[in-house]
Amino acid sequence: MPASLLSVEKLSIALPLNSALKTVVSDLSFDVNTAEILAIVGESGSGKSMTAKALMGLLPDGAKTSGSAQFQGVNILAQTDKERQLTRGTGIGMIFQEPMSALNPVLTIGLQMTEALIVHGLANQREADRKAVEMLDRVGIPSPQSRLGQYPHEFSGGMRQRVMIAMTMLLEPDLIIADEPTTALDVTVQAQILDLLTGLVEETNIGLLLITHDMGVVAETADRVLVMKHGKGVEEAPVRELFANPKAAYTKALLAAVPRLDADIAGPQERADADAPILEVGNLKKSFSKKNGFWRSHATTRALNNVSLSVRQGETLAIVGESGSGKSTLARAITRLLTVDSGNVMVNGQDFLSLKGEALREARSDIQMIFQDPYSSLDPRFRIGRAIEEPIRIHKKIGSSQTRQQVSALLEQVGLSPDMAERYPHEFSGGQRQRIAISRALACSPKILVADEPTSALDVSIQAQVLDLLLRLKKELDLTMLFISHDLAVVGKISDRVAVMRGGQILELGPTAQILHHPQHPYTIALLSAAPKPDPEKSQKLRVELPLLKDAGPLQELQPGHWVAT
Amino acid sequence: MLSFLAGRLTMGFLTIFVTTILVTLLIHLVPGDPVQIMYAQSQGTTPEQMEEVRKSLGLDKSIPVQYAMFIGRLLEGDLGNTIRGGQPVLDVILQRLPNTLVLAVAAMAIAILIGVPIGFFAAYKQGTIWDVTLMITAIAGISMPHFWLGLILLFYFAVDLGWLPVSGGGPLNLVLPALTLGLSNAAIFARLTRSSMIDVLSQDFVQTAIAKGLPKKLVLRRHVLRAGLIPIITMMGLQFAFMMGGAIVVENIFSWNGVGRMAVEAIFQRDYPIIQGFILTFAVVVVFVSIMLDAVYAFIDPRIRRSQT
Amino acid sequence: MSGSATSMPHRSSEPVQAKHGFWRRLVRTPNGFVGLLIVAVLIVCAFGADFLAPYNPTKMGSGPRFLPPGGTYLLGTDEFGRDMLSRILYGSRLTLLIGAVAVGISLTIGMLLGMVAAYCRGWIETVLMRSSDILFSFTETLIALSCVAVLGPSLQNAVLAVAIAGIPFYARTCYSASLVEVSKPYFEASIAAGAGPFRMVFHHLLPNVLPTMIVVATLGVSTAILAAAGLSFLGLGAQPPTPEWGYMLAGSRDYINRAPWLMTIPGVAIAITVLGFNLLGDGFRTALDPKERDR
Amino acid sequence: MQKFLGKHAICAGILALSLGGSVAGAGAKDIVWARYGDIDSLDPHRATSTLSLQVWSLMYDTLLAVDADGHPVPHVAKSWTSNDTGTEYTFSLNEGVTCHDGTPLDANDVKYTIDTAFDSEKPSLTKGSWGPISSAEVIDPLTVKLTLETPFVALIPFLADSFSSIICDSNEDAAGFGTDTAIGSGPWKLVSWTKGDKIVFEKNPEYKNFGKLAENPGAPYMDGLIITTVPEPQARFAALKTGEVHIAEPPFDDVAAIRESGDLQIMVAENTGQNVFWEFAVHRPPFNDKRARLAVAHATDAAAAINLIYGDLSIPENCPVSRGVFGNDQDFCAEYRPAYDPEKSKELLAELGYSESNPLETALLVWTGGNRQKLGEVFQAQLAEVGIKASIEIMDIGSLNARVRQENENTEGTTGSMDMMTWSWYDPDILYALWHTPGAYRGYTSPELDAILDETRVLTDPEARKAKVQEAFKYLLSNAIHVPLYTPGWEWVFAVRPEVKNFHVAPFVYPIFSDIKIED
Repeated sequence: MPASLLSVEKLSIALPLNSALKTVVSDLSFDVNTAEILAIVGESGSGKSMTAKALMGLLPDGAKTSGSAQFQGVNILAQTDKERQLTRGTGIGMIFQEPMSALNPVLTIGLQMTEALIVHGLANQREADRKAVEMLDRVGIPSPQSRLGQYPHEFSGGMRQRVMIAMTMLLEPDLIIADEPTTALDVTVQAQILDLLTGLVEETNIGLLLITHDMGVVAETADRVLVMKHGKGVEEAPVRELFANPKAAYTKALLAAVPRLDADIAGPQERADADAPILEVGNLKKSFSKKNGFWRSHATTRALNNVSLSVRQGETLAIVGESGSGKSTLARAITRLLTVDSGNVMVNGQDFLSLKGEALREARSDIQMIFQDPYSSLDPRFRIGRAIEEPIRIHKKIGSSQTRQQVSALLEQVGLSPDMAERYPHEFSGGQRQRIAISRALACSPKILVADEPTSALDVSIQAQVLDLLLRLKKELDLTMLFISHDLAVVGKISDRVAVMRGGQILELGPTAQILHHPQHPYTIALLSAAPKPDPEKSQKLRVELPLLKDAGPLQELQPGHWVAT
Repeated sequence: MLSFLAGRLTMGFLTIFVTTILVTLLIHLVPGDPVQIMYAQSQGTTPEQMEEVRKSLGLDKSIPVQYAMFIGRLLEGDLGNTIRGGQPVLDVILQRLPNTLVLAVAAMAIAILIGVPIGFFAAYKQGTIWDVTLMITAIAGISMPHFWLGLILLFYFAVDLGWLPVSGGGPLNLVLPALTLGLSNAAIFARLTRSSMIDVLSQDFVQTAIAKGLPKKLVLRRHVLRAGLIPIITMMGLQFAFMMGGAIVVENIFSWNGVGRMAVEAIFQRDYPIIQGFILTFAVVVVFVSIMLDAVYAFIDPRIRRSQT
Repeated sequence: MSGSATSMPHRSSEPVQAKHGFWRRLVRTPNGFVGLLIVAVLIVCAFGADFLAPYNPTKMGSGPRFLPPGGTYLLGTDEFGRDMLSRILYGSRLTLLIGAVAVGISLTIGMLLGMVAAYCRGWIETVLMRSSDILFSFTETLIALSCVAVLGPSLQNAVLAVAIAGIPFYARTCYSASLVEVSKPYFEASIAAGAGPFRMVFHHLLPNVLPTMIVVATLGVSTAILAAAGLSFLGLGAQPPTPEWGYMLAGSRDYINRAPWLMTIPGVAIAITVLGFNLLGDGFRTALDPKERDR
Repeated sequence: MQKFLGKHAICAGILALSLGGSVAGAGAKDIVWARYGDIDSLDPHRATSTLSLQVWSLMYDTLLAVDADGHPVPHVAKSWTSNDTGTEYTFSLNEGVTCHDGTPLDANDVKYTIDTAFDSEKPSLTKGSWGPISSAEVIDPLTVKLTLETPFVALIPFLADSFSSIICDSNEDAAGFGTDTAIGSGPWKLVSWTKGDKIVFEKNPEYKNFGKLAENPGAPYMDGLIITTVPEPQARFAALKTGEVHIAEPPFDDVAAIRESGDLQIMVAENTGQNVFWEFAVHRPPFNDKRARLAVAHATDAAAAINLIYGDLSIPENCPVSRGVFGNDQDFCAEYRPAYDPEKSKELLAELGYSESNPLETALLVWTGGNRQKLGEVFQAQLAEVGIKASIEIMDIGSLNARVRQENENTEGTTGSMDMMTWSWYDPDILYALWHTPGAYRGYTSPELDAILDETRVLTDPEARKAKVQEAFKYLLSNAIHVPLYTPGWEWVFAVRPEVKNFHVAPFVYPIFSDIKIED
């Protein structure tokens, strides 16, 4: 066993809540060694972030800690603020989740990077500048010299996280705590940042405490793993051992819930009645102009650039892409929640986009939507029974007792009890709320369901349940589904066909198995290679370089049903 | 930044444009015959002369034509003549405007110098008895009517104690009105600063700065104060407008010879050309100040200064 | 840009809980408690003036002139021997009425404009919000003054002026509160379910912006009371013998040497009333939004 | 000031530094007079307010002046003659009167003044008061002849009032006459006018006084005169106490205390000509009925009301023109003026069908300032005693004039309108302006009254005119058209610092500063 860099013993944390203390972490013990990456993994509310904050001394006022955390022979939990100040940065550095907000927007990168060096007396301004340039170079920021004078908003999200890492590394800490450092980033950027972090750990022999909720990230980066649940350590093991042979029931359940890219794919269900497409989207175009002050600026972004696709009855088509790819715009355009510049959407052979007034409202019942955030998906002032019956009231003129029966049936359908109809949304958990949102979407018996990242705000175990529910409902009700997601593994579990989008265009479209196992477009290939695989045995450190964003040519059919942009 | 400022400038012009329209319409909204009301104190005015006046004001023409006439005269710097005394309105206003501006600026300075440090301190001591006490004081300050506070200050400091002169336009006369106007606005600034600072204190970058091992004072001074002051600067334009509005009341109490006192007198005297001129002047000053502050804001906030479009 | 797709559910404000919890939270905040107390006392004074007031507030010679506070005439008498306590009590009725009517008018119109602008978007939004921005930059005092200049001085006109002057503020506040709601998925879900404009605005938007607007309106009552009292003080509002506090204050200036309480009492009354509504508004804010608790 | 500076020098120094200004104060040899408002114009043809008139009287001269009783006496004009029909007046002027720019004041200046008053493009606001003058003729530099279309006996008293201030013809070429510059020939010479704030005068060393009510035959003793505007009565009072100001109107309520303490002198102007009276909208109910007007008149106890508000500073007035004005006779008027008699008032109201449940409702318009709103409140309470419900509306004098005329022109409706009207004039000819068809306010007129008033203008014999004037009084009083309340009513009380000697006020509230000596 190498010498332990940080040794946490029986750490408990209690936070003030309504003039009482609520324990969020209890009796947690773990070690971090030099040149080692320890991942703490857990779902929301597991206390993993609070642990990180406690170690940095960043807990909110009034929080109480007990236990000890020996860092280089000193119990940092018992330190005074002044003493901690000396350890912070130079002893333990920290990287935060949101690179956007973790950097001060009104100070230059150069100042923010060098100020701590100067305060700690490690360098004068000139040396500090030189070191900063070196470090920026090292983390892969091009032309670093000129960027010292720039402000955070002039960097992209990934670049900002690199700056953050460089800033932390500059102080040459012995331990870095990274709290969900890639959660806010796209998968392709996430892969780069994770590679950078693991590379730095190898080169400099520092210890890294990585806080994450993503088993894929754990598998790809960690040496050892600590699984947390409700503030307690559930299991601690070397990464391969944990994945190969999880001991705790919770770990097993967690691993089982993680969708895998290499899992069996149902494949397109060839139906006997290969009817005409129920949804046809033709040449949709939409651009947003950024409003700046009073004038409309001419700088426009094309969110949808000639998008066409069609979906057949009972089919699930997944739209996959990174942020800014236009996938959500497409969903909102199809459901007419925003107006497109041109193009058409045919629902059941009827031009949905040209409808107006009463006819439009009538037709809306055919195509319903589920949203990402279950918290805001429901009107907080409506009892859920009222929320679910609203579409029924709008569309069907039936008696109130019948309506009530229908609401009960809908609730049962999504696995909730009918007597919950009298409750308000805030009385439910996230997963339950998403179930309610689904039942509301089903209330007016739609033919098409558009689900915009319906599970990405949920913990992985809940995600699995919701995906199962959607699969079941689709079969039971013969629903047609448009499933928007950034997560290829989730898509593999639920969809028949996949369309890959980037820059407002579809780059590749085909049966799910084809896309996931035999991708053709370089972007799809890069996307797949960047996705973290929740299996340390298979984790490949070899990435495929992301192709440059450019206007793609028209789609060509390589194999039957598999289209790729030229 | 340029397009940001161009946008603000356009908005400013639009404001003034709309004001000119409202000001032209003002006289038509007056119940009764405005000319008769305006010349009520003149016994020598015959109906023919009233007709003349009506013509010279363009009241016999259609509203668009009147508006064109008004703009035409405005561009020549002619705001018409006062009803009482027949003075050029522009002269009357320009002679007093500096007084109001001095008052508003002095009050603003007091409000900022008192309010911002208190707000900053309360945010820093958030949740403590200091914070609670200061904020309750601030609410009490906001609740204090200007006119009452002004009278109390006037009677106590000027009349009873005789420490300060009660009339005239000298610097010493400025003390009480500026204090009256400044104190209640200081309370507003204190609240604003506090919530802005608390916002900033909860930002991740403050945690980053602490995690880097920076001393608390440096974090507060460099990271919190700078970022926290930006929203306050954006609020200053509006606050200045409120100062100008508050000056109307305060000037009347302290015999401060500004446009606010002039306006109230004009309302009593139904001297519409002065009222029109006053509203227009107010708009121009408010627009000008807010554009200036927007420029400062655009310069201070790098997110705007260094934006591409 | 942070990938919206992957961001964890952030602090979303927990919606308002049942009414019971709301009032309990309100009285638990020091501001809310004191504010509620003051406003409750005011309401009692206003409604009970007929029973509580020992004398006719406008009757001259109810007692000797310039009697200092204490004794039979608890708050003393004014220059005409009218009982100050009775005048203050009836004044509270007037003050609350002024606040309620002015805020009622500006809140109703302002909310309607704000909600319509947020719901309709497009040019309607631009026109409505730009014009209210313009008016807002004029400040309430100037708008109120201009209105009185046109309408002529009287209490009704002053209230109307204050009401008109308040519209841009409520429109703006309601607009930004509505924008937040309009962009939430539940709103879009209802549109997608085929709900019409009326249902969207009055069933979904209105109940959700109402708490915010109640907070703003409570604070707004204090602004309106101050503004109306200011106009009366300048002589542009209430006319004699109305026991309006601003007017009483203005009329007592001449007697500062002889009877300083004549100026002190209405001033304190205005300040306490305004303080009460400010505190109550602050308390409402805290009680309605736990996130705001520390603001 | 001195004491103050010593005590708070540091504070003052900082402020002066930070504001870059100097501490403004009155020089040792300047008189400072504070008033509640500013003048409207320096041009005597462009304003009518008492505030303006008082200032004109200091910087301009008039052909005639008044003596202590208010009778016209020679001033710039050393004598005058008129023809028998009273249509031609010839004035011979004193020699040696000079304008502030050094030019002599002669007949040309008088002609210039009259010509501008009758300028067809921009006539004087007081054109009507000048009478039917058809021409002004320069006979020689010291003789000027005025020709009238019809006789107008009020011309002589008019020429003694500052409305007829002689404007030096050198003003014709001056840019900004009336707003920035003004050349007169009075004892005080304009230095500057900061609108809304103060007017600064220096003494006119060339001044010669022929007839004005000052003992000083020449230039004022003090170097300068500053007239500042301080609207707040208590602020004026404070400034008086600290010595910032020498002369100012005190808060009425503090007059008793001031007198008692003896710190300041209280001066009350006499023969002000000011008349405060009830005036009614007579072309619609209820005040088209004489009984309703009488009910109001009988219900008002002016003596009690003014005693409450002004103490002994003001006195009840029985005649439609006040003391000091031709024709005033308290005993004569008392016979016809409806006396305070609430029982009689109630009877009249009952006769008209009013009762407690159906009160006579009326608006009561009051001119703002000078505690008149308080007085209005007292009258309101008195009227309430007999069952008249009056709602007070306070407004500026200009608005009041317009509103009263509007009310008179409005013949619809059943809600009454009455007002506490205020007029000051040096001659009963004011009654002609007010009550002769069509009437300044389009108010009460009748052929009978017109005939009486016509004669008051042409009767050159004083006794005959006096009889006619009193006939008009009788008509107005017994019909309750013009119900006099009290006199004086505005800007007539002066508190004077003890070191200020020889300040006095001429009839029609013209303060005189020429005699003032300020002791150290």
